[in-house]
Amino acid sequence: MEDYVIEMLHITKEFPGIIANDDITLQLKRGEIHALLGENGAGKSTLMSVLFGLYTPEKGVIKKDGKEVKINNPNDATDLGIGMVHQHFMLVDIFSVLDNIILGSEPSKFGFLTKAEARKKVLDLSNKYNLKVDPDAKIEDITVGMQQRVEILKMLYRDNDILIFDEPTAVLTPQEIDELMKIMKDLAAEGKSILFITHKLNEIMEVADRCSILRKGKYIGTVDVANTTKEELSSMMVGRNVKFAVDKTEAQPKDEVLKVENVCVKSKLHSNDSVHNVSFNVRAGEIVCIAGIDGNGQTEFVGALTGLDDIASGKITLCGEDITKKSIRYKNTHGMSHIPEDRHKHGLVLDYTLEENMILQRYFEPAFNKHGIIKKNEMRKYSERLTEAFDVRSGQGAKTIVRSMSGGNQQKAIVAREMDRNHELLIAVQPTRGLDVGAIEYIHKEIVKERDAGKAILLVSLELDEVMNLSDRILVMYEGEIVGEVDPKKTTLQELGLYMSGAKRDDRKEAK
Amino acid sequence: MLLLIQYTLIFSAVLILVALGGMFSERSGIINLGLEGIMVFGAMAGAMVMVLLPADASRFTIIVLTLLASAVAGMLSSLLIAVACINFKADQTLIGTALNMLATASATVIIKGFNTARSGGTDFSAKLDYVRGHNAFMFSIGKLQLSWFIVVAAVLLVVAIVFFYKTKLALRIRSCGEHPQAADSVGINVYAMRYIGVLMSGFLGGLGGIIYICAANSTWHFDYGVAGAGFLALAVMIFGQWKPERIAWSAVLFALFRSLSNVYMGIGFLHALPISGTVYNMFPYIVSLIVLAFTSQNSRAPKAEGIPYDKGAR
Amino acid sequence: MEKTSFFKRPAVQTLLASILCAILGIILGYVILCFMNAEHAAEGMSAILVNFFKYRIASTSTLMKYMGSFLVKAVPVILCAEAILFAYKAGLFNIGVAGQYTVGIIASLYTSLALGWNWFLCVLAAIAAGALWGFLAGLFKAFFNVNEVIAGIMFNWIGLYICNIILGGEKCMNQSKSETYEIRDVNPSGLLPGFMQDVFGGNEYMTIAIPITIILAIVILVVLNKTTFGYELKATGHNKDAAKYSGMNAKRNIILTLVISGAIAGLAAGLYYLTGIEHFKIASSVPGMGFNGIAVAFLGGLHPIGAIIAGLFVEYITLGGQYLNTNYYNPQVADLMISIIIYLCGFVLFFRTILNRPGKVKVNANAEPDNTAKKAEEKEV
Amino acid sequence: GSSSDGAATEGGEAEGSGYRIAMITDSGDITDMSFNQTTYEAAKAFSDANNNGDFQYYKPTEDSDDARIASFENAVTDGYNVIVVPGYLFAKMIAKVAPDYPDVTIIALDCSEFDFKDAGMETLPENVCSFTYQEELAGYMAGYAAVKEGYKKLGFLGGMAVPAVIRYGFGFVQGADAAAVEDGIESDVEVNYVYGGQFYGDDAITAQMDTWYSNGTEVVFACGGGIYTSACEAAVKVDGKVIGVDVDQSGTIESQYNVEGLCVTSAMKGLAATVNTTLTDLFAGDWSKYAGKIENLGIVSGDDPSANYVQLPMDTWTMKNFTVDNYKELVKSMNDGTVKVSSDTEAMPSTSIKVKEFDNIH
Ligand SMILES: Nc1ncnc2c1ncn2[C@@H]1O[C@H](COP(=O)(O)OP(=O)(O)OP(=O)(O)O)[C@@H](O)[C@H]1O
Ligand SMILES: Nc1ncnc2c1ncn2[C@@H]1O[C@H](COP(=O)(O)OP(=O)(O)OP(=O)(O)O)[C@@H](O)[C@H]1O
Ligand SMILES: [Mg+2]
Ligand SMILES: [Mg+2]
Repeated sequence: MEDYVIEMLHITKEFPGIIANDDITLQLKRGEIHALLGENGAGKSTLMSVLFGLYTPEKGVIKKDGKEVKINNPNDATDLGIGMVHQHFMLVDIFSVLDNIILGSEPSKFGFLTKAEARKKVLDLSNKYNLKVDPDAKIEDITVGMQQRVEILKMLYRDNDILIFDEPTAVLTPQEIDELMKIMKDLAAEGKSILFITHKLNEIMEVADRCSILRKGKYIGTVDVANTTKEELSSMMVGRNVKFAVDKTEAQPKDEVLKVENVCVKSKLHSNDSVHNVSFNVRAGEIVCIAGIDGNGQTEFVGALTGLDDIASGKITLCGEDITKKSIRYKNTHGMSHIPEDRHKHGLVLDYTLEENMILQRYFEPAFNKHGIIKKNEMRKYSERLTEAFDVRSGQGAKTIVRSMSGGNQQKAIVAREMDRNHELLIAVQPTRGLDVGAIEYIHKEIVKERDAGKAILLVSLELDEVMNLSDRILVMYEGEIVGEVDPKKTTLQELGLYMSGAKRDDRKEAK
Repeated sequence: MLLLIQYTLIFSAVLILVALGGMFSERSGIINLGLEGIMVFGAMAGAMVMVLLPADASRFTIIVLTLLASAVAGMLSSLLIAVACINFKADQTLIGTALNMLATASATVIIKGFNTARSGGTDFSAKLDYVRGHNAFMFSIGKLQLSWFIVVAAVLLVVAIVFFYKTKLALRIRSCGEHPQAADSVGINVYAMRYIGVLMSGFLGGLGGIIYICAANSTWHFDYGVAGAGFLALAVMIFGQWKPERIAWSAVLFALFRSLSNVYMGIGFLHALPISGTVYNMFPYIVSLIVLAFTSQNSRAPKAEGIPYDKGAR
Repeated sequence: MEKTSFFKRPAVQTLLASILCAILGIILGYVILCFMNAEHAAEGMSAILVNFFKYRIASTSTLMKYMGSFLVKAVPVILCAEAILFAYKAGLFNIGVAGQYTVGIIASLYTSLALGWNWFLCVLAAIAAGALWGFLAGLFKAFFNVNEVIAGIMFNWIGLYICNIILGGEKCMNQSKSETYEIRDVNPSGLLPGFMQDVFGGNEYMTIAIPITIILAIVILVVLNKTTFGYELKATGHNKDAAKYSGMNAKRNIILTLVISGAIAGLAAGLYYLTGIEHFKIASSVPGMGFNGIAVAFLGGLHPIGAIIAGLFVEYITLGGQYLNTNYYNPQVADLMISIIIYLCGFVLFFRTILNRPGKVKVNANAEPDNTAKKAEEKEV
Repeated sequence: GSSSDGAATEGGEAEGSGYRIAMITDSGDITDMSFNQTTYEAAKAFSDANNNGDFQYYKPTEDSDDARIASFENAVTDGYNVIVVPGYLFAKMIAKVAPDYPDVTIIALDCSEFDFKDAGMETLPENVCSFTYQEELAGYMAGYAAVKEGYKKLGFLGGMAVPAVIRYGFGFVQGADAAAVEDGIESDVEVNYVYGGQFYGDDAITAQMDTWYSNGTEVVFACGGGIYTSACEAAVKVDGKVIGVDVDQSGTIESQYNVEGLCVTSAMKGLAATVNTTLTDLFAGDWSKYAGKIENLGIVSGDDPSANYVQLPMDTWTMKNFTVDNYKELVKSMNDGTVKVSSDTEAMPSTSIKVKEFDNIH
């Protein structure tokens, strides 16, 4: 008999119109790191939500230490020592770190919070596992990486020993990922059992002991990571072989499309500039990437470039035209496409249908608008053409409310929209965040296609693999400044890391 | 001057309580536009108790029972919001508005029935006289006429502040107004918290109602509702940015201006100014708009307010 | 593309659910009547429901006259509802409709009574005044981030007091009667032109207000659903950030929405007061029309045409109250019934879910909380 | 109720008179403690006594002529043929319906000649009669009495500024002025004058009254329905006094506030009596006395003040310095024309005492 702490046997969970989990069996050994792999929408989050008591499955049993248990709500799960770091963090923005950690298991006397006690416990835990947090900081003021540490502390605070991590690394920087891997290993070494969801095979290869694979709601199998390869895992996951290296030829840069000169952006949080004197250019037919650790001004820079945020000083030229002071609408219609970082916040009107979202920046164009009336038929045709071309899958076709689509398909819809618009410059910010390898492969291919079609591409990514694989030139941003420019073919991850951490910088003369 | 203080105090008491009520409800995630209606129900129950208590009831009995009745009636009426908005995911705006209409209409019908029955068919007005009950609340310090209502409001304010910042329950309620999914994921019963928030608004709103109709009167015509006091409290709540201590001083500010519009004629130099009384009436609103213009840049309502919580497919 | 079955269409379901509310409300109303006086409850209920149709025996022309009054009186509440739902679609809760209606009264009566303008200009003035009031609230919202609800409430009261000052003045108000002068006497050209008065038993208040209301509702329907403007407004309403991202001018849209909403509210006042049916009296609280509009807008399922039906329904029951025998019931019972019906409307969503059991889209437990999400439900007009 | 109308009508006719009485309220409800209520109570009492209690009131859905006409036709459709309507607001309705319904008797209260002229009716049809009251006389008596009694700082708190209320108020000012002039104390006597804008008290009005009383006002003539509550509220705090209106309010006020002597006197008009006599005469077949007439009721007897349509209550007299005898003298001189009271409602009468006018509260 194996020593399983948790066994999920023949779990079936249906949502109206979809079977998210179809007879899935998952067994977690004590002290192991068990990876869960699957495409977007394969049912991983759902399975974990079942384990955590957020959903009740239609069929199947869950056993803890061989005994059958009923998990009807997160309280039950907590009582069984199950904790979960959710894919979308479950943190209250305006609460302090400490409040978030203790929420739901607050130490109290006569109903009054006794925070001193809690603070001590949290600080002890944070020291022990090297999870640095400031207990008094507000969640909305701290970085995503820090927020994740808070989520982990939440589990540890509750003395959980079965830890679920749902895509914890999707939002982390490489350094943070390394840290997390180490923490996970430490936790496992202490005897805690970990379920780990990720789309990144490297991570699985690095930390996981075993890996279970789901595809389209079905259980495919479980493998020992030591005896497998990335290729095998990915083909189990998508049912075919996936190429990891991006297929691309040497770039053939032509005319300058985007020219950025001395752009500065005022910070909303402190008195320094969040973007300082940034200058560079992007030519047609090349992919220029801004790399850097999250929070070094990339978001602010893109905001200034696209017009979402105010620019303090500097000049932006697009195809020879000064667009510094132009409106977003003007930029949109004069050659700029933008795949935004946050697809829910900016990229989509979640309550609009797919077709309505497809014309978000174009509804006023003559193609879709006659005397102020929207041409619904054109809209439908256009949307159907795009979704077909880019393989965007949705329940009710063009009429699907976007909110109900999976993240991967939502992203594909945005990519389709932005690529199809008339543009010279494509700004792609984290275009593959949270997507499965199949989808990533697809989007990378599309981006390269764009490049080869003679478009200028500005890629902003935190993902080092993506940066190295996709770009023709890499600019590294550190504390709001471009500190170096490297050629991906000549550099190493180590060198890139040095730039990104501020340990190394070029003394760039005013670039060309 | 004395009158100004007196009226400011009593109006503050009303606004503080009702706005705090609104705050707890919204902090739990339920927008409470029905404060006006809750006030009417609270006022009605309190006034009925004052009318019905025997002539020899002690002052203490009158005070306690009146407050109790108002609070309970407020809570019962707030259940109408809770059930619809929490269990049935009704639109909170609509339910609030409906409750306001419902309150005035049913108070009119109920009081008419009550009076008719009590008088044997000679009095069928929607009006209650509660002079004796009202007097029980009054006391004075020197020449300053005060009422126990003010004391009650002050105590409740302190309690609310302590509760809001120091207790486990308040932390949980607040989390439900910001991120109910997060609350749920740590085992907090979002529905229960929202019920508590709404019931607290009923409790405080009901008390605010009885204080409002007793502020300067010992007769109330229930067919006129509470003439917008609930909406004013809502404004105070937003003005106070959903925080109890800020609500307190916003309420005082509002009450001050409102009292000023009522008693400015007694203050020589103000009356001498060539300003129409109506202008004074407008004053609190204009001033607060201006203040709001400067302070609202970072103001933020509880993030999840107004959105019914659905646990997913459970 | 498969056609959605008739009963699955959102508009139909909303309609069915609203009807269900109305029926339930009437049943509850009956229970209340029974409670008050069981013996005459059936009689009372039928009095309310038969309403002015009691004149059918007397004469058709009387009946039609009351039909006319009924329509005339429903106009302002319907238009207020349109104003509210228009803003609501754009993500704004315009509680300021009450105030915009109030300044509409000021403008229409002042221009008509004091300035002696022609009705057309008076209506325009009312629209402009309402629009201005909406504009101010929009300004505070767009540029100072003042919550539109609080700005609306403030402007309601300011509007009320200004109204008391202006209309309370000697030019408009008959000082010895405490009500505004009769437009008919002072400035007949300030009255709205009649509309099918002969058909409606010579009802002098039957004016072009009626067709204008219907046309306006259709225009709103078209604007919201078919035009790029409506597309923009709704996008802004659902997700401000995405609207900004796509190049829409969020500030302009906020202001524009409230301006239009205010203009409709102003129009509501103009179209009512310029029939001469009612005089303005000094008021100590904001006219309830705007608030009733909220209720009617929701009762009508936030649909421009639904609002017409809902407005007529509410007005019908209101009018019904006066046919109750006052020896047994007081007329306010009708108000109680209406408020119950409106309360029940809150359960429309629930009724709809029942109608709609399979295939219902659920909000996800993992979905990020998103303030714009709340409007998801009434997506389809 | 529509279904039982037929039966009720017959029942009424079986009674013999053939008359069935109904009333329509003006903007207030029948519980307004003012003319609606008085009219209602009088008409109902009469019906109870003479018509098997066959009586109903109708409340228009809103304050408009259209709604009043609707109520009228509703009542007529229900079979009522004697309609009592209180308030000047009804003039327009009467102008509209009286010619169309010649068989329906309309008894109007407070509708003056001017109101009818305004409504486009030069003469009244046979089926209508109207009564107005010289409220200015009652107000005069109250003002005169108050000053004579020794009050120097007076207040007038009107309800809405409608003709009857204005007449009361202007009369009150004239009376106070006359008394002050007589006693040569013009410089000491002062009247604060305001309209509350509504017929019920609320916090704003109470606050206003508070400022008055706390600044020395001794007695306030609370003139309009339930508005007296605000005056009383403020008065009891500082031992101030009030004067009632329309009917003898001393009982109501003093029992409500439990303060003896709170109500100094009341300026009364004989609304109830008018309703009662008119209906009695109508039932007795004496309608011709009234048909088509507008009667302006005031003082009819110099010797018996209680026979007048405007008076102060003598049964509950509490004033000491101004005695019943003084009152009788006053009435006499008013009757014989020695004392003249202007009934103008356009402008505040000019006085030698100081009248301080305040902006309407609402
Ligand atoms: N509450 C819900 N209601 C309806 N369908 C849902 C719900 N939650 C998830 N689904 C659907 O169930 C399927 C599985 O979703 P799940 O979130 O488990 O996928 P996942 O494997 O976690 O994907 P990802 O890698 O993108 O996180 C998807 O098709 C999703 O659209
Ligand atoms: N049919 C559906 N009805 C309602 N909600 C749904 C449905 N399908 C998916 N969702 C919800 O939509 C969101 C996106 O779905 P899914 O979990 O598959 O994407 P994801 O990849 O996890 O999202 P992301 O990549 O943005 O983190 C989830 O919250 C999911 O539960
Ligand atoms: Mg997932
Ligand atoms: Mg994902």
